[in-house]
Amino acid sequence: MDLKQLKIKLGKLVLDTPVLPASGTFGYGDELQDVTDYKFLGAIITKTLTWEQTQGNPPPRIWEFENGLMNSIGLQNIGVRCFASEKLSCLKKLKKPIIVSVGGKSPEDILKCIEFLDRKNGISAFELNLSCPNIKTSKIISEDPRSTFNIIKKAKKITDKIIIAKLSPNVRDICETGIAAEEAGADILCAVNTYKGLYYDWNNKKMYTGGVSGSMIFPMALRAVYELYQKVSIPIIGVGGISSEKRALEMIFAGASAIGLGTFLIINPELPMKICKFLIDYLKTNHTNLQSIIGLYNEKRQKETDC
Amino acid sequence: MDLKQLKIKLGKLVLDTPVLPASGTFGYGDELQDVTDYKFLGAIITKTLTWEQTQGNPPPRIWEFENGLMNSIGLQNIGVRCFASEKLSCLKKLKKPIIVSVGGKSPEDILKCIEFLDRKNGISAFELNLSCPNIKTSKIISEDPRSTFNIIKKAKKITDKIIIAKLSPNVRDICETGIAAEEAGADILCAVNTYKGLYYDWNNKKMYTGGVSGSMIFPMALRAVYELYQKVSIPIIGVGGISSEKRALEMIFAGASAIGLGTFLIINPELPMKICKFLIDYLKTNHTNLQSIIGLYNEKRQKETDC
Amino acid sequence: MKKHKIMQVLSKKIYKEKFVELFLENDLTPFPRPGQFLHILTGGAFIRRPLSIAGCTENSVRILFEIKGKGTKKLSEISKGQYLDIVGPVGNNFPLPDRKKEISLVAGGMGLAPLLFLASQLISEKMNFKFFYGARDKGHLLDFLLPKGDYKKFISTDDGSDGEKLTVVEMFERKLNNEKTDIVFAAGPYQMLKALSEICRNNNIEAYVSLENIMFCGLGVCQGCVTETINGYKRVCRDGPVFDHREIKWT
Amino acid sequence: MKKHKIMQVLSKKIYKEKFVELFLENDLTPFPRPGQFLHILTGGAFIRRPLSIAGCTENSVRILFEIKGKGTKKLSEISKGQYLDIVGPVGNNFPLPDRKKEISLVAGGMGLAPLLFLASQLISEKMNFKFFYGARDKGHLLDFLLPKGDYKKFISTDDGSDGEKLTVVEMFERKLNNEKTDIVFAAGPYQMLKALSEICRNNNIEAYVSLENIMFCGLGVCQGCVTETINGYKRVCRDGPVFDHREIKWT
Ligand SMILES: Cc1cc2nc3c(=O)[nH]c(=O)nc-3n(C[C@H](O)[C@H](O)[C@H](O)COP(=O)(O)OP(=O)(O)OC[C@H]3O[C@@H](n4cnc5c(N)ncnc54)[C@H](O)[C@@H]3O)c2cc1C
Ligand SMILES: Cc1cc2nc3c(=O)[nH]c(=O)nc-3n(C[C@H](O)[C@H](O)[C@H](O)COP(=O)(O)OP(=O)(O)OC[C@H]3O[C@@H](n4cnc5c(N)ncnc54)[C@H](O)[C@@H]3O)c2cc1C
Ligand SMILES: Cc1cc2nc3c(=O)[nH]c(=O)nc-3n(C[C@H](O)[C@H](O)[C@H](O)COP(=O)(O)O)c2cc1C
Ligand SMILES: Cc1cc2nc3c(=O)[nH]c(=O)nc-3n(C[C@H](O)[C@H](O)[C@H](O)COP(=O)(O)O)c2cc1C
Ligand code: FES
Ligand code: FES
Repeated sequence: MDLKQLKIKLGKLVLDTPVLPASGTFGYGDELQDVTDYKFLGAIITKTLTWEQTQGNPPPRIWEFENGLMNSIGLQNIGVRCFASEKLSCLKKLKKPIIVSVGGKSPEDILKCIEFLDRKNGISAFELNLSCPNIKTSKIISEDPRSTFNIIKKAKKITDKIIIAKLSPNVRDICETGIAAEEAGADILCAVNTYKGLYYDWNNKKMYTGGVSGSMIFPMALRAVYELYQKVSIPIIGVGGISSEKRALEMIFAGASAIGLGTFLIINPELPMKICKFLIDYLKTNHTNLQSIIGLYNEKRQKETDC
Repeated sequence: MDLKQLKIKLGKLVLDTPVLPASGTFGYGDELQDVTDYKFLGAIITKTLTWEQTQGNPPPRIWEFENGLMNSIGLQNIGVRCFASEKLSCLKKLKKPIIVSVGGKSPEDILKCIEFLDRKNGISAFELNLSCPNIKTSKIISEDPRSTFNIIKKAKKITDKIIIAKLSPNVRDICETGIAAEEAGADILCAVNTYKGLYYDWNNKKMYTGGVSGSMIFPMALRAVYELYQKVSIPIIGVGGISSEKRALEMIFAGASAIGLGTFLIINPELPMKICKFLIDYLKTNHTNLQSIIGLYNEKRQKETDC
Repeated sequence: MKKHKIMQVLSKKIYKEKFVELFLENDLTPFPRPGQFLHILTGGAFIRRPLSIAGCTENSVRILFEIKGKGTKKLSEISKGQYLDIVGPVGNNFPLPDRKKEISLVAGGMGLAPLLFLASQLISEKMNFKFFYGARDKGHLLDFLLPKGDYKKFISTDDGSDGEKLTVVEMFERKLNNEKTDIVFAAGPYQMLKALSEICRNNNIEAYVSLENIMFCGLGVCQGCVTETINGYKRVCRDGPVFDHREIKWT
Repeated sequence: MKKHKIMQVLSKKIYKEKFVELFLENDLTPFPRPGQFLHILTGGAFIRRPLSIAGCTENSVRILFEIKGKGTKKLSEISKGQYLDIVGPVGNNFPLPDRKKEISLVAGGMGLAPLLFLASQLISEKMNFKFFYGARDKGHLLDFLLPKGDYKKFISTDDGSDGEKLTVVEMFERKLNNEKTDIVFAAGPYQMLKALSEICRNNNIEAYVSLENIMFCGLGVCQGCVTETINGYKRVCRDGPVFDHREIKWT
């Protein structure tokens, strides 16, 4: 399989393939090497890191639906400093762009992470998790365009690295936050994080809140990317319910320059390989190239914003 | 089966059972008598009616997912006046509360419908469809708390009939619009309408937008009712992805006083009967009554708002 | 609850690997008429699948379908003795024609199914007719299912592997001079019906065509299956599936 | 790609209607150790299901499970010759004990599975041990699966329909005076392990228990399966499933 033709630039971020892991189902980045073939992944991404080590939410944390999953991990992670000292050097050996996802209970926490990590070598981009629905003590930043604008603006001041804004789908119109992020200087958008859901457990008679992912959210996630592509001109990483080669390509047709696999990276570790193969076949059969099919069937994209 | 114990009051609206059809999959109200047994339904509801007869969107209008459906009917209907002269009298013979769903391209259109129908006999309630995602020429009213407040306020001025506000789930926080509706005087909330989705058709290489319904939206719809129940004190009709007896009961546990069946009324016309049976068995086994289990496992409901 | 039924499979046959014939216990009320269909939960797809009634006796209902995708695939795996969740009979029917008219049935591909039922009805009514039937190729031709009787059969395949090497519409047109037709009953793919409609219009022939749209409810309540007509959008499941060809705005 | 495998079913047996034993072609690397498990796509549920490795040779891997819900139901329908999508071997393992210690294996219900593997290993290492095994009732007792060998077996059922009428933990406690134990390896329901832990703590017995939490990834990357320990939340799939009982904060 000749992967060369799958090389793609998202602004300054150059990826070997447009297939990325999504944050949170890929550990700190190097743990899935004996399960999925990293050759087919365009970058490494970490679980969202916070300034302090985070405990996360009490178990249970995972609930299952017919076609999806609900989680309430609550950002359990070792913290950026421990990450930098113990994990980062291993990641560099993988020779892929390293995207570090950062989050926290307040904008200040997130900015502190970026400031600290900005001095470290080997990181290509920061993904700002502005959209985790499972931190009970704070509002979701990307539910509000102003807050989104503010944090990105500040982040851009403290780092020259690429800034990816990961957006919440739990909004009236994702373009409002997408445009705010773009105007504040975000280099790339990542859409979407999980949908706010509820699960009732008949065994212990309890209701659990969490974030829904998996195939069931695909049509909504696809719509989010489709709407964004019509209104913003920075590249979009499309995430949400991608469960097959076809759905990966549909995401690209809707406007994604790259796609992220969360739930289905675990369910089907061969999916990155299959998507790459399918993409290559598609490009060949249709005598085209990857860049040309981004947003190909998003007819509403305004020509002016196409730059 | 002794249905008496399933009688429930949603404010002034008295229902024989808490199982309702949802608007749009029940025609004008009397068409499914040879398919589902009306005995198990608490009320009749119409497809959303508009002031003028509406053509609706060009076909195709229906797309299928593994666990759901996307539609873009675009409110095709015969218009309120034709409904009043041709259909209403038949509905009265069914001896059930008649809920007329009204909608339109502008608040004025909706109010005109109410004004006109208010003079007709036999209608118990108006459900204001403030949430149809498929009318391309207008914004969704219930995406905005102010607009929601305004239209309900006006509606309450022109009719004494019960007002149900049907809310969109495509918002940051459904409580914002739910509270606005309550403050404006809405008697009942209905949550939720469909989720904004996208479908790519590989045959003709086209993207279609529409509203997603069916089992795949259940966890999100359940969450919406759960959140609303904590913040409003008017009754809630829970709608969205109810596909089984258990899910109907979960919706009640989360805070719904009645439940609406859309997609699954078509897929399984026996579901109303099954839900009634399951409810009766549950009430008996647990020595309780319907009123007491509404919101039973919604632990967060504030005692103050409980009235 | 008359139209929602759980019906038992009495027998099953598979032809040429991808065509399935099922006989179901006839539990339907009212008694089905040619053109009507059943809306079936296949187990393989989220929504029901519409399949024409291909024949009906007091005891059994016949359906005949091609394995196309996930729904029909799963349906093809059912066995004798198992049960199907069905809504039906639904839809309108082919209007019973005047005895004095020259009748032609024109079937393309699986359009055969509803016309088999109509043919049987005409035979039992002792009415005369001609049957035009075309398929893609020999592997798709189910002419052995045509009911016995004293009527003319014209068979074609697109690639000439059996019968005449013509589309069924071309064949119908060519025979028009010798085989007079006043009224046509047709079923098959949209493009075929469209071409046939054009010919009927030009030759002033009455024609009723059965359309195949994607359906959700199959009951006329969701407005999901509409087709554009000169009288606005009409529901294929309830106002059709059979339409006067002149009513349809062909696209 | 070493731990994601498609493995063939070599044989299948069903015991007492609801217990299934599968032997799979052994394609696993590295060679599994007792306590480790396979994370299996069942076809009946959205996420994989963890099942302990109940035995392993050069050629085959054994799993043994009870039909509980949708996942195990579907898995029970697989036939010899078909393939399973597996991630494994995953998880840590029971630590190999010192020869000089008095070893007891304590299995409740399907906790039997991992301990069958451990028992075989101890037998082949020619180490001495005792096996305590309890089940709900006779219908749930699979004692005939215990490996042959020169070790003491103690069997109980909650209702006394076979063996002693005790829970396995009660039985273990009662025998403590006569049957000295320095170290315990246990698997079974949470409440059973909790009770056992208490006894071991009181009697100063070393104990390693295998926990059964709901798992998504099974690989340590999602933090979905954690249990609370004195060192914070730990992942049952990666830091476990085997834990020193003193580390766990029992709830
Ligand atoms: C009134 C009516 C009567 C019909 N009678 C017959 C018959 O007697 N024999 C027969 O073989 N076929 C008949 N069809 C067509 C049949 O319904 C479709 O072939 C079938 O629904 C395909 O389902 P699937 O899940 O196997 O295919 P899918 O996996 O859904 O897709 C395969 C193809 O079938 C099309 N399709 C999917 N759902 C429908 C639907 N609900 N209606 C129409 N097309 C669809 C898709 O666009 C796609 O191109 C009839 C259709 C209608 C509307
Ligand atoms: C490390 C480990 C090893 C195990 N080894 C064995 C074994 O060797 N033999 C055996 O019979 N069982 C074993 N189990 C338990 C087994 O995984 C569950 O019985 C099985 O997942 C139930 O799936 P289901 O779809 O049939 O049931 P479901 O329909 O999902 O539900 C039935 C019950 O099983 C519980 N359950 C569902 N998913 C899981 C899960 N992923 N993990 C644990 N419990 C779950 C549910 O809470 C519910 O109460 C093991 C569990 C773990 C964590
Ligand atoms: C178990 C789990 C943990 C997740 N953790 C994170 C996280 O730490 N940071 C983040 O930005 N997104 C997180 N997500 C969201 C995913 O990155 C992704 O946006 C979402 O799951 C939708 O994609 P999917 O349907 O492909 O999983 C998590 C998702 C899951 C299922
Ligand atoms: C085909 C179709 C048509 C619908 N039409 C309407 C409508 O006219 N008015 C309305 O308020 N909701 C309409 N809805 C939304 C449903 O009433 C319901 O809110 C939604 O489908 C979620 O419930 P469900 O998952 O049970 O279908 C429609 C839904 C479907 C599937
Ligand atoms: S399929 Fe619902 S109206 Fe025809
Ligand atoms: S199941 Fe993912 S960390 Fe254990």
